[in-house]
Amino acid sequence: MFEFIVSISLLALGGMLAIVLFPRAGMCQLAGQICAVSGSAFGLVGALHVLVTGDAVSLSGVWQMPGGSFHLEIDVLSAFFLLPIFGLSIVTGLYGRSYFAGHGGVASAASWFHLNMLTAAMALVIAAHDGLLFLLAWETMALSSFFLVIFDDRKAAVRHAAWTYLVAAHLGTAFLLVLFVLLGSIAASSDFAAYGAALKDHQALRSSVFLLALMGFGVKAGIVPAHVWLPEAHPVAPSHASALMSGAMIKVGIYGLVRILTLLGTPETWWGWLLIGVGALSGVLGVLFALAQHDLKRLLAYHSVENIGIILLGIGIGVLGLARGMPLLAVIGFASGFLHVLNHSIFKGLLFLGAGAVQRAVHSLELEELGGLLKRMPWTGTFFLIGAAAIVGLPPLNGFVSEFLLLYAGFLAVLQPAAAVAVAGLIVLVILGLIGGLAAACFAKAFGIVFLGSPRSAEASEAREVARPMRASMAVLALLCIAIGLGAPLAVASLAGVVAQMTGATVGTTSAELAIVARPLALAVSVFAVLIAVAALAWALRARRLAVASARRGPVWGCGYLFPSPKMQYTASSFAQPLTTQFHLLIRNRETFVPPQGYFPTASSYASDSGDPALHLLFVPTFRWFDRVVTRLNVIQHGHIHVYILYVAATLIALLIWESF
Amino acid sequence: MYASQSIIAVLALALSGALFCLVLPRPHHVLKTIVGVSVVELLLALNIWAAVLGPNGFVTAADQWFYIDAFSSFHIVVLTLVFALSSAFASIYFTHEAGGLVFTAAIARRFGVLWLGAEAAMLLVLMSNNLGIMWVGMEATTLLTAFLISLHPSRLSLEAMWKYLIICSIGIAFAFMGTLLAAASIQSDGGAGADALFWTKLASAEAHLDPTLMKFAFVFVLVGYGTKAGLAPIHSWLPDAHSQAPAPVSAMFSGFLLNTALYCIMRFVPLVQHAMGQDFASGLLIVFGTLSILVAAGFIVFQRDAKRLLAYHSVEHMGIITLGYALGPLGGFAALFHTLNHSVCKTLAFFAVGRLGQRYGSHEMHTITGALRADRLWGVALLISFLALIGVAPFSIFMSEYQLLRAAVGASAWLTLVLFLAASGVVFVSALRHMINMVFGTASRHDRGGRDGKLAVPIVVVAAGLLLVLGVWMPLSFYHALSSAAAVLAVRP
Amino acid sequence: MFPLIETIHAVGLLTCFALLATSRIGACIRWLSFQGILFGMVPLIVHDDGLTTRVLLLAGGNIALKGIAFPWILLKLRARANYNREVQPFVSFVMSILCGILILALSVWLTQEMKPALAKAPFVMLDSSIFLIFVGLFLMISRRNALMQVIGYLVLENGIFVFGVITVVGTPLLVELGVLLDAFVGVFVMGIAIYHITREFGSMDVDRLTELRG
Amino acid sequence: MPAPGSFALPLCALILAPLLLGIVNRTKAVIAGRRGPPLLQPYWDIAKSLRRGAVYGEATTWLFRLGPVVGLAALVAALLVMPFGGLGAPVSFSGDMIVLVGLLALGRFATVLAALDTGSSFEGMGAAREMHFSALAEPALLLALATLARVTGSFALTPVYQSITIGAWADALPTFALVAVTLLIIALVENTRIPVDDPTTHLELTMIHEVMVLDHSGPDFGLIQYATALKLWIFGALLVGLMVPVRSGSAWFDGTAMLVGMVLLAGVIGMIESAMARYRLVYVPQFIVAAATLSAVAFIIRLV
Repeated sequence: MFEFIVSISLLALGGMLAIVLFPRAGMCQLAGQICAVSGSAFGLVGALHVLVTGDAVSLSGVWQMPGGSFHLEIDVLSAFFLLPIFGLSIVTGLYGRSYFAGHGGVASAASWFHLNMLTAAMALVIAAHDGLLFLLAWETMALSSFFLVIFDDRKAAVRHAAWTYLVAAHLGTAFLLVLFVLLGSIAASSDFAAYGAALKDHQALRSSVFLLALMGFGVKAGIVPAHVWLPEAHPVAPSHASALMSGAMIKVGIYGLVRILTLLGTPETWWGWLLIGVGALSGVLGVLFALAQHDLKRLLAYHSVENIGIILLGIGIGVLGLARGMPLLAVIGFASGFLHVLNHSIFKGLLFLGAGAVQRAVHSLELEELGGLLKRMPWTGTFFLIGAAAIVGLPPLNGFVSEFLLLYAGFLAVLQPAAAVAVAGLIVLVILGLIGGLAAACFAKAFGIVFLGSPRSAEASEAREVARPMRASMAVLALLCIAIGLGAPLAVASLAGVVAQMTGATVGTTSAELAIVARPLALAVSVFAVLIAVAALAWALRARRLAVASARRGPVWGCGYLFPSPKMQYTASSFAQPLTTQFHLLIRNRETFVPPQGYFPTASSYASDSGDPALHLLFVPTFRWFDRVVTRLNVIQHGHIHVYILYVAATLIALLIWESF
Repeated sequence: MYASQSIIAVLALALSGALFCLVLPRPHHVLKTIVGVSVVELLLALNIWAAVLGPNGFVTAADQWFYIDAFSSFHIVVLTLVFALSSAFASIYFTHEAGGLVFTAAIARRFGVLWLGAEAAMLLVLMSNNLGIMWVGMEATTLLTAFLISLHPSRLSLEAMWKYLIICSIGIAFAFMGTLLAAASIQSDGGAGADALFWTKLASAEAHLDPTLMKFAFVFVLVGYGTKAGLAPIHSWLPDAHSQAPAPVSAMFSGFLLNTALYCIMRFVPLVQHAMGQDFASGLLIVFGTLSILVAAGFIVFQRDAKRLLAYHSVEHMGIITLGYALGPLGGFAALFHTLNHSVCKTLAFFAVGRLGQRYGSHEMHTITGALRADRLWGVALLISFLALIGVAPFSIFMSEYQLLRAAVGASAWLTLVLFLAASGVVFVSALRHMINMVFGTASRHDRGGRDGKLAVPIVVVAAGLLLVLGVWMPLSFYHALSSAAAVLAVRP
Repeated sequence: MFPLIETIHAVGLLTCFALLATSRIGACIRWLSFQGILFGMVPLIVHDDGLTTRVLLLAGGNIALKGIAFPWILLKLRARANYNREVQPFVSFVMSILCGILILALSVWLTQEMKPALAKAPFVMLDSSIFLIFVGLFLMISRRNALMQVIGYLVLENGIFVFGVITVVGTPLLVELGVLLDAFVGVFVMGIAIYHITREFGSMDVDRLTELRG
Repeated sequence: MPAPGSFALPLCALILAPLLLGIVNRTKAVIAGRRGPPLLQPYWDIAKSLRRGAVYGEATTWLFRLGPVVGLAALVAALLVMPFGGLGAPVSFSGDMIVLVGLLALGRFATVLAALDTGSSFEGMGAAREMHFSALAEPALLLALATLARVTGSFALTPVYQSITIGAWADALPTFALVAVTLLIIALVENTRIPVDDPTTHLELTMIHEVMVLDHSGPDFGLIQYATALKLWIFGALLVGLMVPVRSGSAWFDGTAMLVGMVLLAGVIGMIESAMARYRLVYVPQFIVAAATLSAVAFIIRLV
């Protein structure tokens, strides 16, 4: 707990210093960075300590606020969720200073202040063990990230995005307010422990509590259709802030859901089904929308929706296992969910940092203006490639490990005689297969269009590799991707504690059950070893051949056309077109297609732009309708004083008559 | 100084200050005077508060004509605080009169007299034990503040002033009817006496109040003072008055005038509950509170003028406070807490809007953009006050609304809870959009000139600091003060 | 002495109907002053403990203000806008009278419930007081002219005054005087407001004041 | 740790894989009434390209060279978990199906990126189609495997295939039949054979796989050709292992039975190729989804 307090105070200090030192941009950048990194490092150490020893640390104090008490507690679950927060915060802190190089004093001061506040608030949310404290930290988190989103507030689109974001956050908070006030009223205390105890003898309330939690936290996590804020907010924030938000903040939503689940005791079967359904929806729609994007960061944001879906699938399987009394299924389901939380924060952070590097080098994230960057930014390109392969779930990287666990759980479920479980397992298998394929397509497009081929714009062709600290922070994450991929058995085994807290079983039995899946993983890793060996062999072979035989550069095959130009390359829209037309019903692509005409066709083009149906079919119409209806209220206040007097008289007479009866 | 003297001193100071303003030659003399007076008033009020929170829990003066308990003393403190802030701001605001308006010495004197006079009247309302005198004070506030609205007579300000004057006079007349009925209700069983209008008498346990008359009385009082408090559907005067009055006056209006009216209503509630049980009064309060919240939420959606927007916010928050009073002791606690938060927050918001209005030459929201870049101090003030206003943590309004929700769930008033959350959601969505467009973005055409003077920063720091501190930490003494004030409403002395 | 009260009651009702039916503002003002004097006399009659100075002061003050001072102010104001002496009703006079009858019925019905509680008060006066209140409201709602709104307000005041006199025995003099003072200042302030309005808008038609809406 | 003997299986896969392509081409030629190339022609082709020098497009990077290597390595690694009918794979563990799918995806991803690296619109086109179809084929394959798993009560490839006996067939005839059709279709799709794609077409605009590797030359192209053969072998083994439920227990007997089955499969593919025409690209997704549906039906049958 000591480390935690130190880290929070360091983060706060960093924010304050940044504000105080704003006249000197360099100084305040330095202060912000040092405090962010050191503070997060402290916090990380503390969290790891809890994870290793496995016993919770807590701190309670007096808090002068009725209906609340000051109670921080870091148990294994909290510690686990602190890892991505502090870990990513270290990396982004490293990254941020060079990313902000050249910004004015006020801008960088504000950004560092809010960045540190965001980290501190997230950490407090995770550590808070009291309803009111939790809400307070939760709102602070939303507010500080709001300021990060509206960082570039001169653009109208950014302002609109920030509005959308805070509205969504507040919508979620409304549900959470009801949730915690309700729990507080039945528990006559605002302490989480008391909640758990009270829920035991209010069985009737459990389902409504679960639904409230799912809605409240789901908005923050970005489940469909409450995901609309995500693709708006993440692209416009500074890239390392996007990394922090997408990598860590939406996980806080998952944490809340999981925390409530631990309080609820043995779940109902239909909760698991609901979670799986929501997860499937979010996963598939998320990746489909991503496929249709041509702004790199929007695309990544939609992938966050997809990955939240995968996480929910895992948790759903776990809940199903608990409800049906299948411990092994539950353990593996939760394990996959938790591991994916960690993995996603790693590779999504990496990808956003990569996108930030591209932004800084080319000053654009519009896919159709990029290309050929792997030649010009080899490091960034390689790291981004690793991140892409990881998020797609390709062996031998970390993404594959968590998806392996999930599919493993799916197969386990499929083998169960009970149809309810088997079908759930089948759904998980098919959905995950589909997601995997589509994600592969999407990142083939993203990486291929951005980094491969030849540049599609002058800026892209003059791109330079980014500063060393930015590269270093990406390298750290990339190495983590590989390490977890090849150290899969260890990674899975280390989940025992946190999974045990979910299932309520002892750590011993849980790790025994995890060992069941760790062994196959070990064999899988050995297969990957062979893979790498064969690849090296083949590479050496072709290298030797080419050493003897000639290797030269020439034009690519242009079907007889001798001077292919960058303009002739495949575009992102065309790459996605087969799939987007396939799922047109779902993603509402607005296509503009000018077909070639005549024997000697001159101008012809294909471009696609995707609107989010949740936005254009659900929210926007609702808001418009509401505006129309409400505006009718005008007639009440039309300025005629006589009628105003009439209101007073009418109210009086109405009341007199009403109470005379 | 003894509390009973300081009671007299508070009133005397306000009145003498008002008269003193008549003889001052220059505008800035007047402005300095009101600042000085109102600050001293604040200190005296704190002194009274401390005394009331002492052992016997109330202070009386002029044999029972003045009676101050925890409830009224809390309101007195809020009142003087709002006046101190607003006076300080007035001294900034009126030195930058824009749009061809001139703050001449004559206008300054009129302002000073009416301003301090209004403060005296409100203090009278809050301190008097006699419901009749309370009514007299209330009527006096109406008459005094009417000309503050049209300080610079113009078509619009006159229209607003006329509506305010007529509608509130009617309301106040009804309130007097209610007061008379209340007095009659104790006499109906022969218990006559010259002290029939004394609240302590009416509220005392042995007083027997006739339920029928009390019922009528409360209806008249509710509609009467409710008009002044701006409860829907009898709030029609409010947006006009707030939008046309000069910013400091608007701040004072929604910062405390409305609360004064609500205070009067709440003085009657214990009597009604004493006469005819819990439900009648709270039922009516819940209806009016919820209705106000809903109506205000609806109107906020399509406002164009920043000050009208704030006016409707006042309607909403008055509704919230009323709702709180109806929801039992915890609700009363929440309501009082909310009263302070709303007063501070709303005054700050009106300051910012007023000052920025002077910079941009209009209160139309689409002309005010990029406030942060046009005027950092007031831009930040606008940002903070709006965020607090729509209930974002870590500002104190979030906390008071949280307490309110607790009360609602405790009273298992589910429908109210849902309506409240829905309405505040609507308010959040639309008010946030307005705020973002005003505060952020590139600044539209505005006048850079005009130094704010050295009072500006302290005002903003005090108000914002209060909002922030109370949002994360409530001093124990403050907590006790609020609880005892809430207890006054439930338990009879 | 009850017949006397009956008479005052009846005449008071008639004055109200007269106000409802009159089209000239001047006439309305005169009816108002007559009504003021009429009801100003009520305290002299209903009290049961001799003619104390307090009662005299009360009656005198009321008669002086409502019978003389206010009508005088109103006439002065009317003189300013000499080009417009009509009350400009929204509701035709016939309709107004019909409404008056409805209002009478309503007020009688409402007072039924109070009467048992107010054993000692003379009931007829109770009726007329409530009736006055509602007629005042009706006048304010149904007449365009600013002066008529003031007149309506004063009728309403009369009603409340009567109610106070007959129900509440021994209101402190301080309170009574405060009430009178407020009434005086109120009319004074309204007068000044009308003065400004006529100057700005060139008429007393308050129905033109509709620029603030929404 | 697997017995050294069990590595014989991947070895002979590595040796025999190109033969399948030879058989396919030979069958087509015979049906078309030509003599056709010798059965061993694929070996010569691969050897020839391996000996050649290479030409690289201006835009290409190291990724272009890495693509074929990874593509081949992934398939070789996949062979480690592939049983051959009754003969167990050297490495077998529950979930090795997942590893198989993952490795196939890896190889595909590498090939596609290599294609995009050229910056030529032909390769881009091919890559888009490849990704499109495989995205649909992957869930179909998982569905088929899941059905087999539910029937046989295990989800490690070796035990699954070992428990597919005559008796099992008799027990679950419709399910196995439907799954077999699914696997056949997936095999055609993944190996881009007619009716999905025509490897021998000469019109780039209609190609899928071939157009992706258009600009590979020399050893890179050799590796690609070899990988193609291995891929056909793997999917063939998946299908034939199901179709030939000979589980006598004697490795030699089962092995020969499987080999015969593989040869037959190659012949069948050849016949299909000469009998059918290529689908229009827009029909291919329906083709795949239909396959998935068959497996879904098969699963539902086994649900109760």
